[in-house]
Amino acid sequence: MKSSVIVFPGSNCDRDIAVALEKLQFKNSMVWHKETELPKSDLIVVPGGFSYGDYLRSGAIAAKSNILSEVINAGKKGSLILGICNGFQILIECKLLKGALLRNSGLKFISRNIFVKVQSTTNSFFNKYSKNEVLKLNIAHNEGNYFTDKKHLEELENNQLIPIKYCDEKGNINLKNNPNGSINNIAGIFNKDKNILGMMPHPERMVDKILSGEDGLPLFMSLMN
Amino acid sequence: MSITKGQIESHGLKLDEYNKIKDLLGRDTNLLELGIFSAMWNEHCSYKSSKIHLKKLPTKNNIVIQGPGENAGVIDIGDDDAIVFKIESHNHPSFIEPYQGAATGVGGILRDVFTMGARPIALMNSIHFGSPNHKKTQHLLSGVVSGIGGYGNSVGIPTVGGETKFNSTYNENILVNAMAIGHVNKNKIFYSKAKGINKPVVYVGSKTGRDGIHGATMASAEFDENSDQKKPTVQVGDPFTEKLLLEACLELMKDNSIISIQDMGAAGLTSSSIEMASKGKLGIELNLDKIPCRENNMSPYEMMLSESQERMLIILDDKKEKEAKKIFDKWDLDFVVIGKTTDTNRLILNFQNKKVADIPISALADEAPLYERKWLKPKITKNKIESKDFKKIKTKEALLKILSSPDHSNKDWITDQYDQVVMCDTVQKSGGDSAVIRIHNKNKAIAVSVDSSANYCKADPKSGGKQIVCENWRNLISVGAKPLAITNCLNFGSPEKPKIMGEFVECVNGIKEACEFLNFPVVSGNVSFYNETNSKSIFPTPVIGGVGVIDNLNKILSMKTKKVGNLILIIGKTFGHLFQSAFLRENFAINDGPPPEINLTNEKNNGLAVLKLIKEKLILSAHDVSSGGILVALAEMSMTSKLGLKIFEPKRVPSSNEYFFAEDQGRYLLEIDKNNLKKIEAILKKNNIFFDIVAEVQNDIFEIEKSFSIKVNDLYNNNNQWYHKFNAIN
Amino acid sequence: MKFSVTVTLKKDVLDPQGKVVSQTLRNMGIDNLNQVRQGKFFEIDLKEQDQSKAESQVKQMCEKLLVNQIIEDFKINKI
Amino acid sequence: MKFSVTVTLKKDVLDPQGKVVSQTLRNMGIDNLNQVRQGKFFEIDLKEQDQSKAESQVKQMCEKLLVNQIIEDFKINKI
Ligand SMILES: Nc1ncnc2c1ncn2[C@@H]1O[C@H](COP(=O)(O)OP(=O)(O)O)[C@@H](O)[C@H]1O
Ligand SMILES: [Mg+2]
Repeated sequence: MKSSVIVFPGSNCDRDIAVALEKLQFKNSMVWHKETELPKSDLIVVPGGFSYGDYLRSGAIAAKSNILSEVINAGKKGSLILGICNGFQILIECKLLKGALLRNSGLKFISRNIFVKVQSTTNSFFNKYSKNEVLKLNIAHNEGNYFTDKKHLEELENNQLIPIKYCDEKGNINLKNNPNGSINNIAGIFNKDKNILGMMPHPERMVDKILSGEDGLPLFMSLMN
Repeated sequence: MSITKGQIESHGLKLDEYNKIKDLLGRDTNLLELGIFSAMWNEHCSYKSSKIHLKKLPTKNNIVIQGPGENAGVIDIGDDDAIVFKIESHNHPSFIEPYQGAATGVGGILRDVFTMGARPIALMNSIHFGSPNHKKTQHLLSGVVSGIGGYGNSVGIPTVGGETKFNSTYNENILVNAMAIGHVNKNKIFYSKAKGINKPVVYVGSKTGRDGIHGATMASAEFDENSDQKKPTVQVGDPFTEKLLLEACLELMKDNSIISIQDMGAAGLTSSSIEMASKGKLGIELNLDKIPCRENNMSPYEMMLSESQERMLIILDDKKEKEAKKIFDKWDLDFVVIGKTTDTNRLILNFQNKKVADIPISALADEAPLYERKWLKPKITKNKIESKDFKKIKTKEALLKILSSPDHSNKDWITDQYDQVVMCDTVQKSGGDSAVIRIHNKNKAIAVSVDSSANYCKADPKSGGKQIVCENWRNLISVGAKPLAITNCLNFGSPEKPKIMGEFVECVNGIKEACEFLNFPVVSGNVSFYNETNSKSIFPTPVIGGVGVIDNLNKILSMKTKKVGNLILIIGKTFGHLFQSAFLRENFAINDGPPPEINLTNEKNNGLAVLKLIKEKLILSAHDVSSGGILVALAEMSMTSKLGLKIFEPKRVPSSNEYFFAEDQGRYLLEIDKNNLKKIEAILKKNNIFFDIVAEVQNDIFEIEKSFSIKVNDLYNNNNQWYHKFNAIN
Repeated sequence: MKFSVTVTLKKDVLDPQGKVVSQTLRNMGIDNLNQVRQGKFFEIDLKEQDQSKAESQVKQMCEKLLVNQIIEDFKINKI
Repeated sequence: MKFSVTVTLKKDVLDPQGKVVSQTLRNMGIDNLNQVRQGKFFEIDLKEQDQSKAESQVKQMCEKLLVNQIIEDFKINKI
């Protein structure tokens, strides 16, 4: 399996995701944002961080870069694309995913381990999990408060386009366990064809027992199927 | 135009200091030169009041690669790996504008570390605020915390720990000390000493604006009601540019094109260029027309004294200019040759085809005044308070009072604003005795802890100085690390007051004694004087940042208890010393009396014995006993694991409060498997270590035999409220 | 030629910042507050003499970068 | 009664956001750009008939919460 990680000025989880991918034997290449061509890859990752300092709107400036038009083309052709945290924000800004990521409802940067519940496994990213499984993942963001209009929200809910929702340790999905005010506790969404995933939690931070767990590993294993 | 008395004073120079300048130059200065002298000769850059005392500190041993005198200290942790670290204060700017002050403090210390070729791997901080009841405290706390997070998160360096304390002594003068830790191959370290003549001097990073002009002078002047007028000197940080600068510098450092490199910190272009020349015993000539400026019509004075952030000065191999520029272009950063090294030993500045300053480097650096300030030996209170009353308060009540106090409350409200795990090497986050960071791709780690105890230091500066080094040492050992070296940030009032100077001298003496005894050298540091407002100075607050090494990841320990039925041992004797304790402060508002005594021999023996047990894999969890005594330490272990403890009645001490809350030093709590008790006893006895069994791990309930019991969850709830309530939007 | 651009969230888009600011102001004792909405402000300085040309340029900047039209509206003013 | 408040950075204060935005616009081909500075915008709606009273209330909000006067300036307008 071949993967590409797109690097922007200000990306800072690019090394972390590369380590995770390589641990699972992906042949990974780092692609600088000024490039105009993508190497042939089975998976494209837009990593977390603060591309362009999160200035203007997080993800907005990165969405204008050279390489992004290639990513958009690949996405439209059905390539697998994973946007994590800032990567999710970038995918939203370049309209590969619909909706908006607003300031966290508490107006503070939040970084901690949270729980998400797997809503659907019939896709390329979560097929190694079981439905309703509760995962411990880490979040670290200022703008993870997902918002979209009613119609789109219904579309997301009805077509299993929300793979993970914030919950508590036992899997209860409620307002109390919503860290950022995200509508319907959404932690990640797919596009219609489920080849593009944007998620706020960082699966790459959970692939090592000695750190805080391995709940992110199956996501990368799913992608190898 | 000659310099007036008013100009001299407004530059923070004394008249006799200006006369010395005149003698050195053989003439009056112009205003630009006066500005340059004032920046170099002020306390912050020249260490004129502290230098003779700092010289006493031990700074060398077989693991020290670079001690004080460079941008940061460097130690050897084996296999070509070296750790670069330093702590620095940003107190005054943070009081004026907490977000930007704290943010730029983090930015500055990161540059000190990556200037040396190291990739920063962790950030720590020590922050002190006034009383929670003071009107400014909440605003300052939330601003400082989001500033620290805002900068570190964006650059992508995990903030893994620190300490937060409250005391009315900081009401009008908070402390914000930031520490950065980096990793470098020990054969690829970069230094600031210039070498070679006619080498290009290159300016890289952000453009120069009018920010922070005279920041260094501000840091060396005490506050008064007019401080508000100093506002425009606030610097705004740009963590995005810092990240680019970090990556660009590390990329350039892969080959050998850099001769020397120095960040532009306090006093900006002035101190960086002079320091490089002075260390290399060279001259430097700059063309100020070349300086990349953010605003139009900036004067040479403004350019030389600006403290715009995210800038560096590099002396480059003359053949490597093109390649180097390419790298900075890639990262969209300015890269401009602004001058060259010379053999004149002078600083020469040209602007619009005129020479605007010409000063011998030695006059600025070596001839800076050095003072042996008058100091008074601090009086140590020996008075003992009537101790009958201490028995009156119920142990449980006292415990909950301490656990729910600002200083002892759970700090999640703070640490949730810091990305603690970016870079994916944080093995242990904040909340434990030390943070633990894995060396990337290796089976080893470093431990880091930051500590201070201003109350102890106020009561007895010398013993307080010793204590804080010991506590730091203990914190490193408690996670399984071998302590290696420290950095320190000495926050004090005005050195011109003999009483304050006395506190400083004695604290340094204490630090020296402990560091020498423990073979725990000082490799870098910072002194922050003039922490006073309207002549009221803060408590003496030395902050120690220590680093240790763990040579195998499976030896890392935490304070989290592991299994029901296991025993908790205490190492070290409990005498019942309650003066200066959290128990007296939180329950009786008593702040008198001497701090606990430090016995360096016991400290060392106990620590080494604990390390030995850890090495033999006989310890399952560990926690040092510090503020709050045994009972608070046990409660912390319980809350971390959510397992309860059955604590045994004390046998030897007069009252149970004295036993449970005493802050006697050199003690550790260790969780062990019952089956190993014999083996452990044998080792401890052989090494003459005092120990006792204090508790047994059980489910849910935290209790003292025949005294009280409480659910661990209730302990946690008491411990976890204060910050949320204090910072609730109200 | 200088322009100001104000960018505001569309009416039916949640405004977490405005919400918290309103709440805080109310807690500070301002009890006749209906609501606060927070947006962005830009000051754009162009080397351009022709006003209509400049204006259309600013509009383009808004549409292409400064504004996320899915959630935001904008207004341009010459200053 | 509605007011708009624009908050801008003081003149010599670094504006990292504006800097990146300007750079991006230039890269997008706008070559007659002098500079962009970014600020904040608030729309404040008060239940208050007396304009001068309302205005002084808004001013107070700015000074106490909305504006960091150490680095920012502000302007109030009735809308
Ligand atoms: N308390 C201290 N103990 C040991 N070294 C110190 C102390 N204070 C300052 N130093 C050393 O003095 C040198 C100058 O410090 P400083 O002016 O803070 O450096 P910079 O200008 O790079 O921030 C540094 O090498 C620093 O490590
Ligand atoms: Mg430095």
